[in-house]
Amino acid sequence: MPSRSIVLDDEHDIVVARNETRRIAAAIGFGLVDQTRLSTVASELARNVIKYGGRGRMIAQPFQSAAGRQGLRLIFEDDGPGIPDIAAAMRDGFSTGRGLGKGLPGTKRLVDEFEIVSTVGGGTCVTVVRWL
Amino acid sequence: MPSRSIVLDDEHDIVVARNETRRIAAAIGFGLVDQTRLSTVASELARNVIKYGGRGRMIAQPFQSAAGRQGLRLIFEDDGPGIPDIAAAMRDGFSTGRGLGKGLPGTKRLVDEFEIVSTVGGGTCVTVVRWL
Amino acid sequence: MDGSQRIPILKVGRVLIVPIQVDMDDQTVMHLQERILSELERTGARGVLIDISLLEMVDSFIGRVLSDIAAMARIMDARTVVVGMQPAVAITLVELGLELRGVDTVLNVDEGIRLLRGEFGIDEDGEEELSAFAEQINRP
Amino acid sequence: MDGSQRIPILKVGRVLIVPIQVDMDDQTVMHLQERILSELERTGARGVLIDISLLEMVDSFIGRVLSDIAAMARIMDARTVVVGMQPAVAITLVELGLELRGVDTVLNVDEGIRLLRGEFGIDEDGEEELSAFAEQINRP
Ligand SMILES: Nc1ncnc2c1ncn2[C@@H]1O[C@H](COP(=O)(O)OP(=O)(O)O)[C@@H](O)[C@H]1O
Ligand SMILES: Nc1ncnc2c1ncn2[C@@H]1O[C@H](COP(=O)(O)OP(=O)(O)O)[C@@H](O)[C@H]1O
Repeated sequence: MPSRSIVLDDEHDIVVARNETRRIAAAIGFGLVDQTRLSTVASELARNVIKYGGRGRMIAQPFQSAAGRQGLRLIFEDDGPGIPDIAAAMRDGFSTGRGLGKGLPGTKRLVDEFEIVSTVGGGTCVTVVRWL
Repeated sequence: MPSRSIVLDDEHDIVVARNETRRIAAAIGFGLVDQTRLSTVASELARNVIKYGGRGRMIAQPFQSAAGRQGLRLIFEDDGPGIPDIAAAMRDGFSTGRGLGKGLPGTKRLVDEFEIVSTVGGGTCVTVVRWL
Repeated sequence: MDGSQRIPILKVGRVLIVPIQVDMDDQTVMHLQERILSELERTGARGVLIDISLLEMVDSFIGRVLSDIAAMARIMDARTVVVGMQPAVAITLVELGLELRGVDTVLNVDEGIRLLRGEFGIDEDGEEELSAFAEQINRP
Repeated sequence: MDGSQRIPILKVGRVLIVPIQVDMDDQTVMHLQERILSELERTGARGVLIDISLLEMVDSFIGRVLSDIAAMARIMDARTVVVGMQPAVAITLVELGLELRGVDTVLNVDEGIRLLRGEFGIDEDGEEELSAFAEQINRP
């Protein structure tokens, strides 16, 4: 299945991102709970792109491991201000907005792999993987 | 509200213990999710009494803290063989039966306070508290 | 644009019933919160029943708004019940680390109404209206 | 004593429907598992729909049996859907540390049937029978 890139420009794109993620997850064969986990992750991280990064995009990438295992990779990138202290941002309850501070630590619990790369002034990229 | 003691003799008493716990929790004013948490705790720990301790009892004790805060204390005691290695027993997935090993660590996550006292040959007592 | 989708708020007896039937963007969620609170004020309703059975996902944003609605409703002496939360949604919410503090959740509108009735002594009139409404909901 | 309560297992089309209407003790749970598996074998059903809407609690014992039923059913080429899990039950299960691996959970019998239909190409006859059954369930 091909990758799909979704522009994250304004709040409505959060809805598009989570719906597309659910559709792709279902097409790959993820069960209902995993579909819900993945679309929730998309909603949280797409919101962060718009709220903190200004704008950016999501890439949804179905893929297979060398061993033939099916997975879904979601990549969220922006050219925003970046995160000065990633360890702090990953802490439950930490928010510089008026958020609950559950977005980053919470989505990490919902996926099998979680990577965040961010440079101050250079933007942020969060990559997550869930295996089928 | 008075304490209530329930004899744990056979499998059916597990059902009695969890239903009584729910009833008492509701009477104290716990919400639906807390009622469910507490009756699940009762079911898990009453089953341990019967499965590992042989027989024993549960005491459900509504009480108030010095500061006037309402809580429910549940005590599960047996005179069974006791637990040789409590740290091991508290680990997720550890079971000497054919259980999932979620009973002790799982119920600990469902309550605010959790205490376990056990001596080999002298029985086991687990006390939990959830605050309103 | 004020492009927020319109979610109906029905007053039945002394309960506000909010059937969420669309996938809400953040703005719609915020507007809904404001509207529920002003309806509570205007009508003096004692209960809020939010039906989320058609929501495929509740993220931390929507979850927080549900908690906020419940907290503010309580200040106005009203109880909030969320009905129809998909099990997959409940599972995901807990894994995400949310608690929905102060919100009771039950399976369907019937149970929600029964819960609200148990909590308040809803007046006879309201009770009849509510029963009729529950019937109607069950036979679409 | 074999004092286990009797839970009905209905065969509707190619689906076994198991409405759990009592608070089950452990023995009843074990018997139910055995009976579902032997019914699957006997009838060649392709789906199992377990309605737990009346269960006020699912502990690790019942949770494991549900997972086991799903795993064994899958070996017999049948899918399992658990319907009607109370949100409070789902929340507690996750906090307890259970995952219900291999079990899909949806809100009600209708959705469960829709899911099973989407998964298999259930035969026309079965589909009609199932629709009729769903109607009946909704209008008790
Ligand atoms: N894409 C991003 N760009 C810049 N900062 C971010 C980004 N994503 C997250 N952050 C920072 O990390 C913090 C924690 O994020 P999160 O856990 O999602 O909680 P919340 O969104 O509720 O604040 C945010 O408050 C923000 O400071
Ligand atoms: N009341 C008890 N008496 C003796 N041993 C116990 C008791 N409760 C628990 N244990 C021991 O602790 C282990 C872990 O218990 P638990 O976490 O409830 O998992 P499980 O019941 O699935 O084995 C049990 O397998 C048993 O060895």
